[in-house]
Amino acid sequence: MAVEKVDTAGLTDQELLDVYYKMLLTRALSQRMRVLQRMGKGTFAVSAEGHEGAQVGSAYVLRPGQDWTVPYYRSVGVAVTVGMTARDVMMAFFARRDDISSGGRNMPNHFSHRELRIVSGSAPVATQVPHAVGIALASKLRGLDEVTFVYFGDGATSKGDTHEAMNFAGVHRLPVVFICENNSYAISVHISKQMAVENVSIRAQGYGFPGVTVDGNDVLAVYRAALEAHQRARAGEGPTFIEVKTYRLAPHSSDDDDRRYRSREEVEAWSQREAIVRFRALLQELGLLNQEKEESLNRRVAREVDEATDYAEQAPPPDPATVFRHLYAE
Amino acid sequence: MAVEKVDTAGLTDQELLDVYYKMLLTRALSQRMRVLQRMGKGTFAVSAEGHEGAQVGSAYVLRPGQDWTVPYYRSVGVAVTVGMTARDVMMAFFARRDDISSGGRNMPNHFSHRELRIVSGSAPVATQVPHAVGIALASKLRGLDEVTFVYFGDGATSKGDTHEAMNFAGVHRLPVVFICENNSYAISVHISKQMAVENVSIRAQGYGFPGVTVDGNDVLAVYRAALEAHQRARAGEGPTFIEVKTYRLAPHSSDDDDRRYRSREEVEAWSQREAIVRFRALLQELGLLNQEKEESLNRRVAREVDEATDYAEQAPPPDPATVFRHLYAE
Amino acid sequence: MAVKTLIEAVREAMAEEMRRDPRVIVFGEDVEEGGVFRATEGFVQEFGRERCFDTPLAESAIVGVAIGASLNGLLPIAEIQFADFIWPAVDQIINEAARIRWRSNGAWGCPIVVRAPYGAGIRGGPYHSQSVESVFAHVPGLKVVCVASPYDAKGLLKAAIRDPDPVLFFEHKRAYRLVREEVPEDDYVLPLGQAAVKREGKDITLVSYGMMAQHALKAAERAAEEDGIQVEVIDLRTLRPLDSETVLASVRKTGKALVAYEDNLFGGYGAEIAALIAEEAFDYLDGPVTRLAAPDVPISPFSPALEDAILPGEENVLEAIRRLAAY
Amino acid sequence: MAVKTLIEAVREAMAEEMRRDPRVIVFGEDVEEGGVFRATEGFVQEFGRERCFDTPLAESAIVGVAIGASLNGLLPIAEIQFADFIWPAVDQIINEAARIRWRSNGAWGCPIVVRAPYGAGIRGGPYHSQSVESVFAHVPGLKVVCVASPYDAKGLLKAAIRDPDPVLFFEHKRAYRLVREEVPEDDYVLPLGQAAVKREGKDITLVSYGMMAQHALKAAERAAEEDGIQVEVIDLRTLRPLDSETVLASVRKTGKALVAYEDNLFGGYGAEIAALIAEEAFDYLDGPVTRLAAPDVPISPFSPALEDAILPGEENVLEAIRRLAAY
Ligand SMILES: Cc1ncc(C[n+]2csc(CCOP(=O)(O)OP(=O)(O)O)c2C)c(N)n1
Ligand SMILES: Cc1ncc(C[n+]2csc(CCOP(=O)(O)OP(=O)(O)O)c2C)c(N)n1
Ligand SMILES: [Mg+2]
Ligand SMILES: [Mg+2]
Repeated sequence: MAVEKVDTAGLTDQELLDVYYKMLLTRALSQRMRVLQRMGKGTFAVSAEGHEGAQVGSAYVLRPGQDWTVPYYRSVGVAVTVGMTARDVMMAFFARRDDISSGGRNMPNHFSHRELRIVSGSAPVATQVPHAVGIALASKLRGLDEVTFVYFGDGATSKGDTHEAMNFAGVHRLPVVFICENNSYAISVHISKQMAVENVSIRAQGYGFPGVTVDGNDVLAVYRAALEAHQRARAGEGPTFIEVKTYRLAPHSSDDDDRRYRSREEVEAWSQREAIVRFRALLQELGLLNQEKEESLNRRVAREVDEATDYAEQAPPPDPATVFRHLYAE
Repeated sequence: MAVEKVDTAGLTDQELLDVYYKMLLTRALSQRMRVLQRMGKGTFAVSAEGHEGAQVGSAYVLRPGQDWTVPYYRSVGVAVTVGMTARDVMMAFFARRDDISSGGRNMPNHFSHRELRIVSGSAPVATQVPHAVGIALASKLRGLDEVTFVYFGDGATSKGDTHEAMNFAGVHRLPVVFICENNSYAISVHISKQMAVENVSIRAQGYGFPGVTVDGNDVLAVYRAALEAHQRARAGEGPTFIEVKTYRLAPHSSDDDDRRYRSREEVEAWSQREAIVRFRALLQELGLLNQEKEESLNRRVAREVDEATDYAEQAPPPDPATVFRHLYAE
Repeated sequence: MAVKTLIEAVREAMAEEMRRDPRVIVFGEDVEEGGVFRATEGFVQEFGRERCFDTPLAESAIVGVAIGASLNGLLPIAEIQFADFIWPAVDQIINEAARIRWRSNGAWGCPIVVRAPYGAGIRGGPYHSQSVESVFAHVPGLKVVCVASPYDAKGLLKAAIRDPDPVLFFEHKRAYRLVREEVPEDDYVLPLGQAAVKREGKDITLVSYGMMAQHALKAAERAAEEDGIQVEVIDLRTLRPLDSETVLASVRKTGKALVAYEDNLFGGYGAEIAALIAEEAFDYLDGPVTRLAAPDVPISPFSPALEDAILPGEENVLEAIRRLAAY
Repeated sequence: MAVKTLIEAVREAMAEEMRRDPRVIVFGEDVEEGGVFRATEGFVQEFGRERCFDTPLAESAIVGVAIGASLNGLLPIAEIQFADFIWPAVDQIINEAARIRWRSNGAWGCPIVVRAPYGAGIRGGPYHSQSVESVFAHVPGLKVVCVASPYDAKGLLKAAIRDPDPVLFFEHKRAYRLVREEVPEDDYVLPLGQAAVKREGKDITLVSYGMMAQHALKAAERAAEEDGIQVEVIDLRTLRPLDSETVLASVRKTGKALVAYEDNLFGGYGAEIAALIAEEAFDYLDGPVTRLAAPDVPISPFSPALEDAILPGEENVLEAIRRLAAY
């Protein structure tokens, strides 16, 4: 009976399972990169573990190749949801010649894919936010049915660029959605030293558009909020700010030791209620997932990640002679 | 009877008249600089006409030499309220050697006075806002009973620096008061193209401290809001944002022709209800001002401005050989 | 051919390009009203507020939004009201605009133009007078133009707008109304990266750009008349990519090089020119590679007495020519 | 005397100054926890969170707030986590910190230190590898230090903290744990603005700084051993104010100058050194003023294969020495 009341946000059974699969893939890719880095097979890894609900739930709304995605370095789940493959992710991890994101020039996780309209980003925090606003400005001026989603963390809310961009979008009522993955930390800096508010979504009011805070451990709640924002944008009603409360289960990056600043109890508590665990329970409750199905999904994901890792590991590095290319248009 | 009910914010009769005098002085200095510039006696003038209520009303709260003032280029009324003289203002206008603000190095109206704790500013909009926060940080860390008031326009609210600084102040609960003189224009850009909100003071909520909007044509309302903010700061309760709705009655600067973007009707309507007119009526109502007193005040102001102009006009320019001095500590 | 001022040439170049290509838009502070220097006068009337519009007062967003719009099919011209106010946008310019094509291995491109009035001599004080070109000319991935000549400005601005990469276009504000010259009405484009030999000479190569190139030309005329010294004056026009061939060929001919710029001497753009000459034309040099630039204090003090004391002009160039010729 | 790494020297300098003067505070991102390079390890324990504290992620505010705090009696050290992220703070550094004393005619001063790890070679990609010194070394009102030597770092950082003017202090991050040398325990201060002749020689003057000065020293040793070329190696240490006397005296002695830096060649800091030599030591030159630097592409590509292709090191310096010696 309880099952009947579950709001699945209009997603079909197939889609619900697809969401789950993408969450698992995000998790597995993140874990694999961390492991490979520790094995010395790569110099740098960033993990999206814990952010799967925030990332897959929101990006699932996007129309690949039509809408625009402006990710940040943690956006593994966004990238795979919009259509990047496990191979694409691993090719970047290994900095390979044929890495579609950057040909090994940018760090891993700096996803870019022109056909999918995933925009190349940098490492400096928040510089992508005005880009998203500019893309949305062009969509509006050109009269195109396009929505731009831009992703960033709680730390990024402190930057001037985030402010300037959100204000610009508010003034021009642009079809852009600001998605803040609030995981309570900017590397080691706790949110209490980042902002003096409970919910940073309140800032949207100061720019004249709605801001909402959603539970990132509830992937469908995230999806619903993103869908509503997407619809508002398409309807010409302007931007929305979505704060997704989440948590990263791994250190900030392979350069970080989070035991310096987070108690293991805190991490443990969050991992009890994280989005994958919770969504799995829901899917079971809905009768969409049994042990067999779960195992088969896990096998599929593991196979994909294995295959992608092998492929990328053996792929050639960039040719040094090409380093001078593409500085300017050719 | 009505008179009895006027809330004079605890100011004595003498102080009320002093406020009025400073408003008149601000007006007269602004006008004189505009006239002198048109006569070719200076190359640049910025006027505070219309902003007297916002400036004198707020700065009257400050304890000169103890509290800190971080002004902007329009802050004639702030400067004279904190203690700069008509001469100081005119010496800067004429870019004289003994100009206390900068010795003729900075533009006019870029007030600085170390003893009065009026901090030297630049022309780039909003860069002074983090300085004010840093000053307040030092006050707090050093345990000093000091409050910092920082001034800026509506245009400045769009800058990243304003955001970053207000957020910083909120997180550290610093004794700083942000005073936005919202005159609806940033040069020719109307407020509707600057922000998508009615009252920009709403943004303070997003930084975890109170924001209020007051009528800049009511000098006592401004004073009350500033006093309350000052008390909060001293009590360790952190920052306040005060938006003062006002209007500039003159063009942006001597380089601007505001007829290109503002109707004369709009200017006329505002000049009917501007702060000096309104405060004069109140003082008359209170029996503090009659025609004689008014004329004597006006004569005093005119004399001061005349004397200051004559003095500054005849004062020597800086010696070219000194231009290399003070680049570094000597 | 009509004689035009620099600001007219700039306005004409933008208007022609906007007529030619609907993807071209212009935005910044006060541009709807015509801009503080009147560069966009009449644009709202002709092109509407969809193609010429005011932004909030936020330079980092102005450039950042331009970058984004350029990724989605537009050709934005972002106006920074004074070059002195470009600093908040440096992160967007250096970390983003300059690197997006390279870092995406050619997948994305950033065809923006950032226009800004620069330079001193208008009693603007230390915040309406700066020369900022050296910072940007140093950055791989950017193109940088500095102009004071109306003819060059029109042709180069059109090239900048059509260029597929980010171009910083600095117009010397003192020249806006001061420098006049014949400017064709028609559509001509001057290639980026080509210096102009504005005067031929056999004795000294004088490399300059912007307003200093104007001073240089006048000083060269006087050196010829008064001293019989034949100075070859090169106006670089584009600072990046640099037309090093024109510079080196001239120095190999004259054997003496004078580099003149308005910015502070130390670490200014002219240092690169001097270094290039000292390395690549060493065998041809008959005298020290000489630089003339502003001394190392903020440009400019507001006081006329102080500004005149530091700002290099025709007289200083002439003096430097004479000194080098006598070497 | 104990052998210490660069990061230890940096930490020691700050800790000693904080013990010595209660006005010294340090803030930035992640400094409470010890900093991403561990420069402030143990500071919270020793000095408390009042004197070592985390800020919101906002570089312009970090510098702007430091400026304000310095106006009100403190001596702030502002940490920028990587030099690549200093660009948003450039406006505060150039328009504010550098000018406040001058523009107030000496009334105000700005005794801040902005520390940032810079430089490539750690597989950091294009956003954790940049050399940014040339931009700041150009600005009157600033002082700029670049170090890779632990000994120099300690003495110069202490000088920077005590200096009454704004100092940008760039530490080469590759050197943090790589370069070790004897560092006195006691309180020594090295004056800003003095270059160090790290090796004497009569054949070639090699001017460098930062990590390249370390490569230069090794290359010079090899040139002596393998080719009998005696290279005089000057580590500038302070880029502004420049110790031009030491540079020029050396070139006047050797007659040949090689300038080596890690940044992009075009318009990099070394251009100023080359230009200075070409003008002031012209009569003494027996060969072209030669520069060795990174080619003009973003520093660095993340791929090791690509980074190694562009980053200049010991081998490249040695090659340049040989080429210049043979001239
Ligand atoms: C402008 C800038 N400053 C500092 C850094 C170093 N840095 C990288 S990630 C990071 C924390 C970002 O935190 P947040 O925005 O909350 O995102 P999260 O990593 O938690 O998802 C910092 C300080 C940077 N990349 N850019
Ligand atoms: C960073 C920056 N950009 C642009 C300018 C040019 N400018 C000077 S004042 C001004 C408008 C400021 O408006 P506002 O903040 O509302 O103050 P008001 O002059 O109305 O009092 C502009 C755009 C500047 N000084 N600084
Ligand atoms: Mg975070
Ligand atoms: Mg205004």
